[in-house]
Amino acid sequence: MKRQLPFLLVFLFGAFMVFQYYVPHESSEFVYEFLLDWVMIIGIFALALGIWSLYTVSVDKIRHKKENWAYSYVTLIGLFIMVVLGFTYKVGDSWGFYSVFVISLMTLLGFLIQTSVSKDKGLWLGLSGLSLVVALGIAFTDDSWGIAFMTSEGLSNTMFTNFADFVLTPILATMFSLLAFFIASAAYRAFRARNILATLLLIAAIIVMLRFNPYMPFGLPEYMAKTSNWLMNVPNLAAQRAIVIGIGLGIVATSLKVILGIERGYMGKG
Amino acid sequence: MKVKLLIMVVMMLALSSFCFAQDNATEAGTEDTDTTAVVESIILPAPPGNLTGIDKPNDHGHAAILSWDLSPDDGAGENSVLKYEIYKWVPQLMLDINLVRDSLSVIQRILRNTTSGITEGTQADSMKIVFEKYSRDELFDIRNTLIAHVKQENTGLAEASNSYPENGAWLFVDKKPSGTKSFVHIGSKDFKSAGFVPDFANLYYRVDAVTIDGAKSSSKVLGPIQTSGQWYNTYRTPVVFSVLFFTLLTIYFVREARKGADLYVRPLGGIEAVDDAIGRATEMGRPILYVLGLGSAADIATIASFTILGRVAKKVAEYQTELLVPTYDPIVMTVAQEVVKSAYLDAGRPDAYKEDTVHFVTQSQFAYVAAVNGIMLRELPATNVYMGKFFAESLILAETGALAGSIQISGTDEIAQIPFFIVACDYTLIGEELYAASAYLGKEPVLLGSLKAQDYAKAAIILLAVIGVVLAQFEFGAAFVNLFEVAN
Amino acid sequence: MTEKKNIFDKMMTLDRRWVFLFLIVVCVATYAADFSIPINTEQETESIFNFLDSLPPDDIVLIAIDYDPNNLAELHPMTYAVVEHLWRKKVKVIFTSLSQLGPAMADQAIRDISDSLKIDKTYNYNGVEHNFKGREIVNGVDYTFLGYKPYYALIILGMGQDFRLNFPNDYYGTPLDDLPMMQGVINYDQVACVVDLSGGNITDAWISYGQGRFNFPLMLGLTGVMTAQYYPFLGSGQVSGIMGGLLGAAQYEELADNPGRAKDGMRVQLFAHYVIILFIVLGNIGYFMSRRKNLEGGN
Amino acid sequence: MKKTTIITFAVISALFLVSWIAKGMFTEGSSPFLDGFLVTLAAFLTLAIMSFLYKDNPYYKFAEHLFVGVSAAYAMCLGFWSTIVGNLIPRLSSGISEFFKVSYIEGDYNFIYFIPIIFGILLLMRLSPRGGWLSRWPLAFIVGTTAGLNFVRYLRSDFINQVSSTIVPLMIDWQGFGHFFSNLNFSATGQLVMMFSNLVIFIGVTCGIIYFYFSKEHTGWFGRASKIGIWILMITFGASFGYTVMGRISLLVGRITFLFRDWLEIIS
Repeated sequence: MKRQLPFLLVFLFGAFMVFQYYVPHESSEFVYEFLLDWVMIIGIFALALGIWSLYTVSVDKIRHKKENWAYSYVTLIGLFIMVVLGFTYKVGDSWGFYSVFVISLMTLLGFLIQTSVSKDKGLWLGLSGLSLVVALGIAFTDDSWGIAFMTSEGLSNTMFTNFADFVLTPILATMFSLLAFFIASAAYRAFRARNILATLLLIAAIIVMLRFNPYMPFGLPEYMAKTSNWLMNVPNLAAQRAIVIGIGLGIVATSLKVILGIERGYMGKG
Repeated sequence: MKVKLLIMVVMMLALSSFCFAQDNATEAGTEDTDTTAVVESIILPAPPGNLTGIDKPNDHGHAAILSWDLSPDDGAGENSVLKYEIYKWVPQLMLDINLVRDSLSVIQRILRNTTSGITEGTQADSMKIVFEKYSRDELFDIRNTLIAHVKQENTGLAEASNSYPENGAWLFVDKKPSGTKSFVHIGSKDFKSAGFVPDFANLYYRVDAVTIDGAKSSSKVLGPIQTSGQWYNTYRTPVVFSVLFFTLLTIYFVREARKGADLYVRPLGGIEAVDDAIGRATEMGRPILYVLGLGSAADIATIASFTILGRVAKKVAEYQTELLVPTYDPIVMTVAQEVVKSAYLDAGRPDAYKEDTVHFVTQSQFAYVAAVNGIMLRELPATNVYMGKFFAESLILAETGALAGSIQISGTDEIAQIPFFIVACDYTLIGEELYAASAYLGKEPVLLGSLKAQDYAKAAIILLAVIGVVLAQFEFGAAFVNLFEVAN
Repeated sequence: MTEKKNIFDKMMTLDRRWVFLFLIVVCVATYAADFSIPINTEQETESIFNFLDSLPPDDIVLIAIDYDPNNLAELHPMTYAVVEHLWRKKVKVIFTSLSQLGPAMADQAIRDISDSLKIDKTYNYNGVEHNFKGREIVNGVDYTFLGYKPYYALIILGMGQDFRLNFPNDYYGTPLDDLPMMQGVINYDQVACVVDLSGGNITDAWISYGQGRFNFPLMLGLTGVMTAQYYPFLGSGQVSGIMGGLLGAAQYEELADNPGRAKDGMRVQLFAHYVIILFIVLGNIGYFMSRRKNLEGGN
Repeated sequence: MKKTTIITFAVISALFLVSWIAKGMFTEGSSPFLDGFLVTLAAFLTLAIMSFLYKDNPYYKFAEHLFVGVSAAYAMCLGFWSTIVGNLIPRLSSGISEFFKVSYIEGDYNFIYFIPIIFGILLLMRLSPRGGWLSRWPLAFIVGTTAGLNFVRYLRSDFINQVSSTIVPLMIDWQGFGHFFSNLNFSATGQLVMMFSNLVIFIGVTCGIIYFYFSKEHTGWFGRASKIGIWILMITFGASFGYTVMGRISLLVGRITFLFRDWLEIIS
């Protein structure tokens, strides 16, 4: 029962989605939209599991003083400060008590981590109790903060957007730009005319890369541009289509195997 | 009590601004022509002829297809037609409901603090002034009552439309450039929306030919027609046949395989390398890194990757090597934990399984890459396996892995990323090979059976394409090609 | 391997950090340095340039800035190059922007280009030196900006009848009839040609509703990925010229001898490509030489 | 810690401190020192990530760990507010909706929305040692739904539709041999090149599919066709690799612009 029921569910929902595809009627659409919503909602619950996993792995590193354990503090601080900023906002212009509130929450979390990793539990527990009191004190007595986000005042939590704009975006863009370097090093390392396949790869890449090179004699540049256009439009189209057909059939076959319960590897051994 | 009173106010407001609304309705279509310089003599264009309409087939209802003959003055004759305007007749009840709908949207904007876009002096503005006097709690109540009211009134629409042409008005629907001969009016299915078109109610349409001067002449009125949803989409019949074809083929070959038929599978370089790579890792005493990519558990590439992960994990458990599986998607993490755990169980070493073998990193593409890069350079895995869905990060991962000196095996169905894996990895499974690999690794006859079915489907495609190419040289070939067009 | 590494072995196994360093140095240097690279012009761009260059002063060209900020990197350089060329030649321009997010961006571009017209410049193209005095570009005299209206197919059709139909006032609210350059300008008949710069399917509307019905010369500036799919229209003569992506813009700048953003971008691109090709070649020389040595050693 | 590490750290901190102060002094705005700090921080993180190209180092480790923490929380906050608050709560009860300042969406079937919550809680049962098996139910739901979805949709888009698009006319505008040879030209839009291209497409697709044939040995004519298939695949991969270079360099130019123009302000 424990093992078979999930596969029965897979079959039922899978078969339903196949039938649903042929029924344009509103009621079928209605159920379809429900199901898609559910998948998203379950995903958020799973995200909580993920965050928990990130937290335990980091704390575990600190506790056992594994290599580079100190950096786990950076991860945890980044994680918690974003969560706090994402769920609260300051009312009005004054930073005053709001920043104390955020800081006391952060120290609370820091002390709690210390409590779980350190031997001297009493001291850290006491300290976290203290910061909890401070945070609660501000939370109940001061009205300089609120818990809302979708409303226009929550969106203007400057520190949340600042973190997104000045920490997330630059790192993301820089990671992305590393591709320029790696594309160069990959080309250098791998484009060797070892055999016929590697040679074809190499020649096609060089023709396309030279498509706008002006320093060539005998009207070669124009020829290069035309050839690379042709390469991108004709053989490329053919190869893409062949791959798409293959992938499509692979997806279809795997989906079918999943629905029929033939393929069970994704849930451990069935 | 208060709420009842408010409904009255809204309805009063609705009635008082009714004339205003009606003006709005008829003028909506002409907003860009009414500014035209006055022309002394207006010559009316010939009206479009032969207006016909049907319920849009194979849909969820609420939509109709109209078609007409071009006005004789469109592209010929006086050549004066600029556009066609489509109008729909609606009963008075619909106009009333529309007013309530408008007030609902105003309330919504007040609740969301987005009233800044409302221009002064409009109907919405006067509604805003009325509603802003109430507290949020009251507004929520008003809103709920109004929605219930709209819902209640909507049930009467079908009957109300029987009164045509009395008790109603023409509403502007859309405009189309000259030369257009048909129009699909897709109404909303949401009764709270202004574009709502009720099913099983009589609908009346007319089409006006409009000249540059704004002179217009109307076609004959079409109607009544009714819309409805269908229970079977006939456009998709080819898909039914291919589903049947493919399912039967798969089931047949799986049965054959179960009976013990000998099925050949051509060797796949990347997959044969996996076993060697695990052995190598054991010799070197270094871990194996398995990356499932950015796909969610819903992506079939990820599901195929789970099967491969299961095989790798089992081997790893047997050889007593370390396995690292950082994941991007929390659900993928959950599934991967199941897979690895049961693989260790199968290998008879459940004690060696650690909960953090499979761990979550973050759900941000490049943060995930940064972390995996870090793992590669610090743990120095002997082998990196990338299987699943990959995007721009493919090359960053593969190059960093090469820098760390790992053997790299990859497989993805993202066509744009295959070139980078081919260039930077030692072995690459191209597209479909990834799916085949999961069957191949299992060496289970049932899985191999479905590979056989896939191959027959490919043979069918080639056969049909060859026939099609030959037929395409002749006039009647088009009919054959049309067999494979799925309209919607 | 005990034998000493010779230069070819080194070429083959160069530390990739040298590749990285070389690439970043070349990119920064070409980005910062101010020099010009030759661009090979293609016929598709030349035909646009030659047509626009042959226009006498006071002719009118309609430029449709139909892209939004997403495609700014590729299409903005075209706007700058084409408009500056036209204004230097004292050709008047009518701008439209039929993409929703376009008008503010187009307005900014028009102001920018107006500023650059204040300086004297000498261009040298087609073997002739052209001296242009700096002058003030005046709204309503040198250009009219009509702005944005929804339903682009209808707008394109409507402008074939009368610009005033959809745009009684210009973008800044002035009635068209009050603008000096619009006196007597009714519809496409008074316009020498239309240049559509677009990153989406508005181009299709210009081809079928605009050129197809009113038969004016139509020239396109497209994003790199779109270009190939519009070549058939060039063959059939519906389109008189195409500029494709950053490369097309750079070609126009080259033809007009007016290096700008596109050529700056192409400069970095070209040299970065060279660096990569250079390293591929190095790797291959090393590979072949050391393989030959190994074969000889084997014998 | 080694002495050199400490010195490097001191020098780098000093440099960025100077940058912060200088930026704070020379930028205008309501809070120049905050803005200066943020731009300096962004520049520091940019350089920290780039330093990875030289080798793994503490600055990269710092940026990486910060990035992981901040992005995980960012994804969670956005997910919570857009999906749970935006999508789920308005359908549960008007009281909770009011608390989160979203408007309650009335519907007859809202009770169904308790099912994903139950599924979600079942998923969280993983954390308990006993109830772990329950977490397979929501997984089964997700996998089943999407497998059904993929099955029909890919069958249509990648199987049926591909057949029709592979059918290309090989003889374009064919008006007999005489007409063909008298109008022979080699331009890209000419009849000859178009016919050749269509032939390449047809053969390419066919041989490509044959390459992906698993259950037949690739020998004889079948092997030769499969070889042509992999050749065409390789040419394509080479070409698209070469084509991508341009876009990747633009990304780098974007970062160079940030460093030299927005941060250092040495290039205008």
